[in-house]
Amino acid sequence: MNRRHPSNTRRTLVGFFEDEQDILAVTQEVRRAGFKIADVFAPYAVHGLDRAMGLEPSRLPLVCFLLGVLGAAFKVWFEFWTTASAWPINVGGKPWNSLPAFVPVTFEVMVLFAGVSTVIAFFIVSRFWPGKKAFIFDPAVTNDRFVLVLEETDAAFDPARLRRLFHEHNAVHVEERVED
Amino acid sequence: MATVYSVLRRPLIEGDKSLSRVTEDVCASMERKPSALWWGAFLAALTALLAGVAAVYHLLTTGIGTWGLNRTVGWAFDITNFVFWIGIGHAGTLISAILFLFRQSWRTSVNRSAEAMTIFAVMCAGIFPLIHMGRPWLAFWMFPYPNSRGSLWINFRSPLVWDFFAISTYFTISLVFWYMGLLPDLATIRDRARPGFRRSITSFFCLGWDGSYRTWLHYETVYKLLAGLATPLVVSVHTIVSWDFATSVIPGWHTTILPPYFVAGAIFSGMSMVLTLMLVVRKAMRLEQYITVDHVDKMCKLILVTSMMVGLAYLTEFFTAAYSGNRYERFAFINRALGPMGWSYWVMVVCNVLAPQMFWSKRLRGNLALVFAITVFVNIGMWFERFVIVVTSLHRDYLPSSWSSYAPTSIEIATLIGSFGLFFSCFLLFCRYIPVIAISEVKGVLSYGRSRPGGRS
Amino acid sequence: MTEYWKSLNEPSSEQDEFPELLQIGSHGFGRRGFLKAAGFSFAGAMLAGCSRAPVEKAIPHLNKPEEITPGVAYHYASTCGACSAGCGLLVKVRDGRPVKLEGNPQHALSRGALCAVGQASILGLYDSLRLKSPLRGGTQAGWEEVDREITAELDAFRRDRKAVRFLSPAILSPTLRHMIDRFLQGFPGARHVVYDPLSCSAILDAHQATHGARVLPHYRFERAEVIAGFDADFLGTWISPVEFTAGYAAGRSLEGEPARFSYHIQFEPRLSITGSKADRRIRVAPSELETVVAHLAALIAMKAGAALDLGPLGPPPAPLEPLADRLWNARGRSLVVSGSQDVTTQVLVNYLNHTLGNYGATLDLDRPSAQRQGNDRQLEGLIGELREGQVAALFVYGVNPVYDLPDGEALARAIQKVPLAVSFAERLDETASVSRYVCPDHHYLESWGDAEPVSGVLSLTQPVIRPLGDTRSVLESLAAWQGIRKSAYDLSRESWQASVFPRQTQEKSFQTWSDKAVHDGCVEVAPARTAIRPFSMVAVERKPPARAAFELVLYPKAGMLDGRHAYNPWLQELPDPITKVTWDNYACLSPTAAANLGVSDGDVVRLEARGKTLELPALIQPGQHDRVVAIALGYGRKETQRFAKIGPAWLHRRLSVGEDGYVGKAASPLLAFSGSTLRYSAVCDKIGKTGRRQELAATQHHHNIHVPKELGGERRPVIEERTLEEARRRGPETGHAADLWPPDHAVPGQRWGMAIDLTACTGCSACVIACQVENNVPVVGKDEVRRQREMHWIRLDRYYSGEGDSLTVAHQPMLCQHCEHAPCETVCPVLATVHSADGLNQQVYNRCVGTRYCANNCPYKVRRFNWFDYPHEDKLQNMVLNPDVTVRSRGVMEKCSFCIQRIQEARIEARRRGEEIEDGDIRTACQQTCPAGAIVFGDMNDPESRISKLLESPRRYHVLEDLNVLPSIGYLALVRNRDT
Amino acid sequence: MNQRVVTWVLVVGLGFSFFMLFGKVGAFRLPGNQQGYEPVQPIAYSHRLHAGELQIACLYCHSGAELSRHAGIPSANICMNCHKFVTATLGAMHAEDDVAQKEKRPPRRLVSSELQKLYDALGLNENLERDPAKEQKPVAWVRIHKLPDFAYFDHRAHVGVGVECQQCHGQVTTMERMRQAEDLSMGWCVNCHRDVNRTGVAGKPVQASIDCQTCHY
Repeated sequence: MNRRHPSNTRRTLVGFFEDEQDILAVTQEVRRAGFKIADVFAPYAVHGLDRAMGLEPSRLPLVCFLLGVLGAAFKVWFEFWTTASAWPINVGGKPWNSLPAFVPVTFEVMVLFAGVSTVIAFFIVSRFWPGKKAFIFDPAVTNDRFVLVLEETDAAFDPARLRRLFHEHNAVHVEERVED
Repeated sequence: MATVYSVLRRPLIEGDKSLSRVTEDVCASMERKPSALWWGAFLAALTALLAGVAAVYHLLTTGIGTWGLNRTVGWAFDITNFVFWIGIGHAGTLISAILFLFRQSWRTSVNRSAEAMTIFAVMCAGIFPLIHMGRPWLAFWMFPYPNSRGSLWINFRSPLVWDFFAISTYFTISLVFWYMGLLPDLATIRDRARPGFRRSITSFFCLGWDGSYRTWLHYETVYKLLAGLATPLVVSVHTIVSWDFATSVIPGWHTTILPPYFVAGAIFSGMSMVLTLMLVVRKAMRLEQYITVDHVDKMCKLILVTSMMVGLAYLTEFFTAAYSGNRYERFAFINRALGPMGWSYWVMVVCNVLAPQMFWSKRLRGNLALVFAITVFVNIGMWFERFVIVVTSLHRDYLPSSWSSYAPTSIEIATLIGSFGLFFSCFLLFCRYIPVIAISEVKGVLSYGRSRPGGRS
Repeated sequence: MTEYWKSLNEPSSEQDEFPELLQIGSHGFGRRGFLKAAGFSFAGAMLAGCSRAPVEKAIPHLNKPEEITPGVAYHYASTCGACSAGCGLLVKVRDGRPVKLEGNPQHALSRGALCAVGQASILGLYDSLRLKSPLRGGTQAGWEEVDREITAELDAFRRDRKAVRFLSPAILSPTLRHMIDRFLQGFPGARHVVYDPLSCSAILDAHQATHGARVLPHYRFERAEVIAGFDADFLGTWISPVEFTAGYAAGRSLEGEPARFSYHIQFEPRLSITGSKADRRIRVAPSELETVVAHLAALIAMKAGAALDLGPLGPPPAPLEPLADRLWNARGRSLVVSGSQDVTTQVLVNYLNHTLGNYGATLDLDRPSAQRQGNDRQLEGLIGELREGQVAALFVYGVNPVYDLPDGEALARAIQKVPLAVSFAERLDETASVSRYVCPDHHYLESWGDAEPVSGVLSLTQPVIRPLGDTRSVLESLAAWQGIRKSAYDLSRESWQASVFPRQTQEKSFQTWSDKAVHDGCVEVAPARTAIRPFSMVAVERKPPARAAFELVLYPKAGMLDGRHAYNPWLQELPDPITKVTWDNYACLSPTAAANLGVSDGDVVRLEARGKTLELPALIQPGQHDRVVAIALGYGRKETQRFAKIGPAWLHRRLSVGEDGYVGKAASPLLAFSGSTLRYSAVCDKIGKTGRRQELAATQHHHNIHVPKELGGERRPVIEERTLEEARRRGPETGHAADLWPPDHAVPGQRWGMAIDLTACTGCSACVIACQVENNVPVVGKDEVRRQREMHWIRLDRYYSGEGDSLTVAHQPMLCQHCEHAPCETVCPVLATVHSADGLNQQVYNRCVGTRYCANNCPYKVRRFNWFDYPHEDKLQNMVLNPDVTVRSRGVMEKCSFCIQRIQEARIEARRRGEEIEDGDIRTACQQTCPAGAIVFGDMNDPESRISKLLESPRRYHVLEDLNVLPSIGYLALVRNRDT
Repeated sequence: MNQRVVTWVLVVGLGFSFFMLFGKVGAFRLPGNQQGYEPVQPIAYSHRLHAGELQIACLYCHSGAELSRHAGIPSANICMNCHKFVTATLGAMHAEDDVAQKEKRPPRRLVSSELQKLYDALGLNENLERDPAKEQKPVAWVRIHKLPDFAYFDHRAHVGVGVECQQCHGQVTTMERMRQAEDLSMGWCVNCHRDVNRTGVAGKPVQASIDCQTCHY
């Protein structure tokens, strides 16, 4: 993701690869070598890449769980309130509080809340909104290119060595970018 | 490049595709001009849709009396069609969610179109509960909103309310699920498209997808979560639909077996509808290498299994009726098979239980024309299953004095045709403007079944 | 809410979602008079471009009558004019409009009950096709000129002694009878010819022979312990069915003190209502009837040791001996009745009743009935005269000879030739349209009058609304032509003072007497003297029965009678109590006969009798004699043309009338005079299929209490039947099933419930119409009934079991059972049907969205759905709508509400008066009208109430009790006085 | 800051939808709500004057309220009970009397323009006697308080237990022209019925049913 700082310039080293195995390998090595991986771009979800990049697992399941529970709780309360408390009406002689009958709707509402809220949360964490202008390294990223982006943070950063590393893993193309 | 094929697993995608090739193949159909075949099909579907619209117009302006219903048979085509379409709608989520959770990677070639089908089917289904109301303009009363009637709420004990919530939830979740799956592919199209309408529209809808792996990580998680939610949902929806009948007091409706029976039936009909469509799509859109004979074979097996489940349900119903010692129950089922509407029962049995038995033979499973025919049969049979349950149970219930018969009017038939028109128009548009195969997912399983020694050498 | 004034053309905002009834303002008809009569009223008017609901005008009286409070219903006693039985009425008037007829409990004969026809007759008042002014040669004319011309011609006839004839049915009104006599006195040789469209002439002739007076005995079924009916449908259409049904039920009440149960055997060619109730029923062809009676007479004579020469008689049919024993043992407590038009048979019946000592006990000759006075011999004579053109002046009142009588065309031509043919018809019927003058009479609710149906029982008629048209009471017309200009009111009072007042002793002053009489509606006075000599047998000459392959029986239907009410859509749509067919007549054939002829329901058959042919759809009628084809009278009336387009209009609508534009076919051409009486049976020369089909509009399609043989054929325990012995023994108590749910719903106050006695119920269907009138139930038309979408809230399920002579019939009124655990309530998504605190199952029309789920889930299938907006264009007819009941719009469910509007009214009135609601204060429409008293409504929480007592009866059971929906309606098992 | 924008949009959106759901929806005016309806009447009759100043009891004119479902609009003859004598504003009539006394002549009858309409309606001549020549035409008042046709309201039941007229019709005694004070919605009815079951009416306990068929049948 392209976190840009308008104030100071940002130098990145970008390597383009063509194969799943290559990108996995190079990412691991770069990380072992202790360089800071800005991001990796891929046309599909390459398995194991998250471990290679050393990413934390997503915390979205938590959102899903909480909102699901919230939805269910709200619905149970609402159904009880409307049928047994706000205006109790004798329906077919059924008890005021017909809990079993409330289960189906409760379940549906739980799923609805959990599902929709998770997706919304996903949009928020990955800063998605309709019509957002995407930052594209290379249009082929959504087709058949894997891109590894390294940020030049400190003096230890050695472009030459990295270029070599990249080419060892059949990088099709390596370039340095300066943004301001 | 030298590729070694695994002896254990045949590749899911034939023809040794490269990543970009996949993109090409899938997007091709969207980028070339629509074929005459497509136009023909689309116009046909549109005509059917218009017929339905006309029928519904007459219905809304004149009254439910334009249907063949009567004091005894209060539901017939309307609810039959509703349950039928909802059933169809189940395959999509099943394939994309349940098979996903079961790590059935072969699903990737069909899940996109199956999900699309789900959405369109649920749309068709949703129409019927609405127009079957005597006063559809008051349908919003189904929703519990604060009102000036002191607030008068709704009856949460009514299966119809459950239905209302189930269907709307199911539709929303399916839509969201489908859209999620669509995001990366939209980005792909965006990046292929020349500047212009297509690019702007796709880049609007792909929400600025950039393929960053951090996004991919969240994306995968959400996809798993949705799959996890959709799986019980899909089961719950048809269970609730079945409760419309199971919670009633009408012999033939009031049976505890209905929920599993309905869910099995739904998967059954959905699968066969998917297969019907896929067989056409893979031919028409030259996707034989993505939707392979292997896929067809797997789905045929699923159909066979579900067909047996349904058949078992039919038998069990009769057993319970006979065993119950309840004279009304017993009569309901004898009447179902031998009564004035027995023919519909036998149509159902032949199409749903007997026809699919052919799938035992691998050779027949390979004969695509036959498979196509059988899947069509199954769809017909499943429509009649619902008809049998709804109508034959109602038309002769407790008091012989109010027994009656039922025959559809032209309006009802036109409405049914119209719903098919809607379904196919939507599906054809989908084939035209949206990748019918989940590009990114297929790419993910390209390597499946082949291993490459150390990349390019 | 007085919604009945709003206009139809309002936008349907959420407020106005029910189609409105009446916009009197825009309706010129009798507006002035009406606004005065009608109380506080709202005239709806649209305000163009108004964002709010349309502006309504409220137009109060200028000078409000003291005694009327707007919005309060008043009841006025009167007499039913729908047929010649003369039952008592209480007319419910709301804001100047009669809206409902109820029986008058103080009436000596009908005892507060009313039949279907009576209930429906109120619609005649609001019939927009009623004549609104006199006609001369078919064109409108003024009374003055009509009077001038008629009197002028009459004077001429008087001078040159021309024949003047007055044709009428049995006239119950002493005043009118007196007036006619006075009118005819002026003309030498003038004659008053009386005929009853449903003739009993033979009975009167027989009494002429045996008792020397042409009288009709007053039958007292309540006193009879053994009843032998010979083709007399006394519970259905014969003479005075309401009174007879009440008496019959009284004689068969197990709850009464002491419990009594008469034995009833019926000999008849077709299944009649009466036959359906009989303990033993034997099918007899019309031609055999006389023989059977003769056999019985011989047997009784033997027991009496009297000599009776009946010529050669074979061995008596099997069932007759036991019957003879029963009759003999019940001497003085038995009753033999026959509807036969054969004088010989009737003489034998008189002999039987005499020998059994029933005269003076179960037959009353001192207070004879005036409900039939027809003399068919005279009628035949008159027709002859007409044919030969000897009649100069013919006055036709209350009958429709051109339709009623055989070869009406000839009669029509004859009447056209009559120089002065005057009809008093209310509508332009077959006869009126060929008469030169039509001087329309008032509807009976518009006029003063009286009736003495049974000698000594005077029942009065008072107007309850200003005449809606420029019509005139026949009394006034006749008076006017004698140069007397008096109102019907004065004329009636004069005759009461002269001829009735003297016959009573309690009251001294005429004024107080007449006030009380008018208020009560019915007074008993000393009977008029009639010279009757003691019974003396006359020689009977018996001719051998003409045995034929098929015999024709023409019968009146309970709703349609002789067709005098054919204009009435309610009666047209009333399912026949036996066949359950509406909107048609048909040829009834026994299953065997149908099988032989190879016809099934709906096959059109052609039959020939008396040189006439008639084509009708066949209907297979169990329990009918195998050599009999039965056809209902009263159809194919001119006035049914109006029904061409009745019912909702939509793509596949079919018309309610046949190709000829009429509802059904006229059977009267097949009638004939024979042996001085009009015969309703004949030899059917030919009968066969035509190959065409005509689907009948029946409301019931499976008729048997058993399910079809091929599907198991087991009996549905819907009807509980007991023999008399079983019923006397205390039956098993029906235990209350266990309940899973907590008792959340206490019913502390009243808990409304109903008990329906299947033993009493005859299926006469009066309740159906009463409910229809009370609750604004729409008429849907033949096609919709054919599609099984009739709207009646209460239906009468009729079940058969057995066949032929062993056929048993059960009638079961089926209406909303107001279940405590109502399955309909649970499934309604929007709470449109829920339970009330007093145990009612409420249906809220304005909340209903019309999913029909409730109807599907109703085990009794008593819910009715508004498939369309049923037409309410006839604004005059809309005036009959009950202002206290919403008119339901398209797309909503409706059903029996236990007449909630009556419950509310009673409750509010009681509260206003500060009293408690007494048991019996609230009577549902169906209960109120039931001649048999089979329906009892009341508070089940009150241990003293009648219903609580009835529900403790060992006969009590609930329909589909095992569903544990806990219905609020208990049925009392059907008891028959037989051994099996 | 984009993310901030997104977050805000989402928050506001959710907040609004919740408000729509559970906020006071009753505050919005719904179709069919005629609250505040105050049409011009054919005769400018003042409830303030009659019911307020002169303190004429409501039931004197609306006598139906006790006996019938309708309170009823008084017929013209009720008006004439007073307006046989009172033909104009009291002040004007007194003034005329004084002048007449000074001038030693019988006072002339003054007739106010509004009352003239009443007399015309009854077809009266200048001496307030029925003039057969004149046609009688009932006064067409504009109806204000009306319920939908499927709701049956009964004045008896309410007046009987002592519900104040003002409770539903508002402070009539202050209204120059009659106005619909309450919205007459079902909620309004039901809530009152609920309350009186707890509080009772004028101290007396009452049971006001909230069954559907109390009003709908």
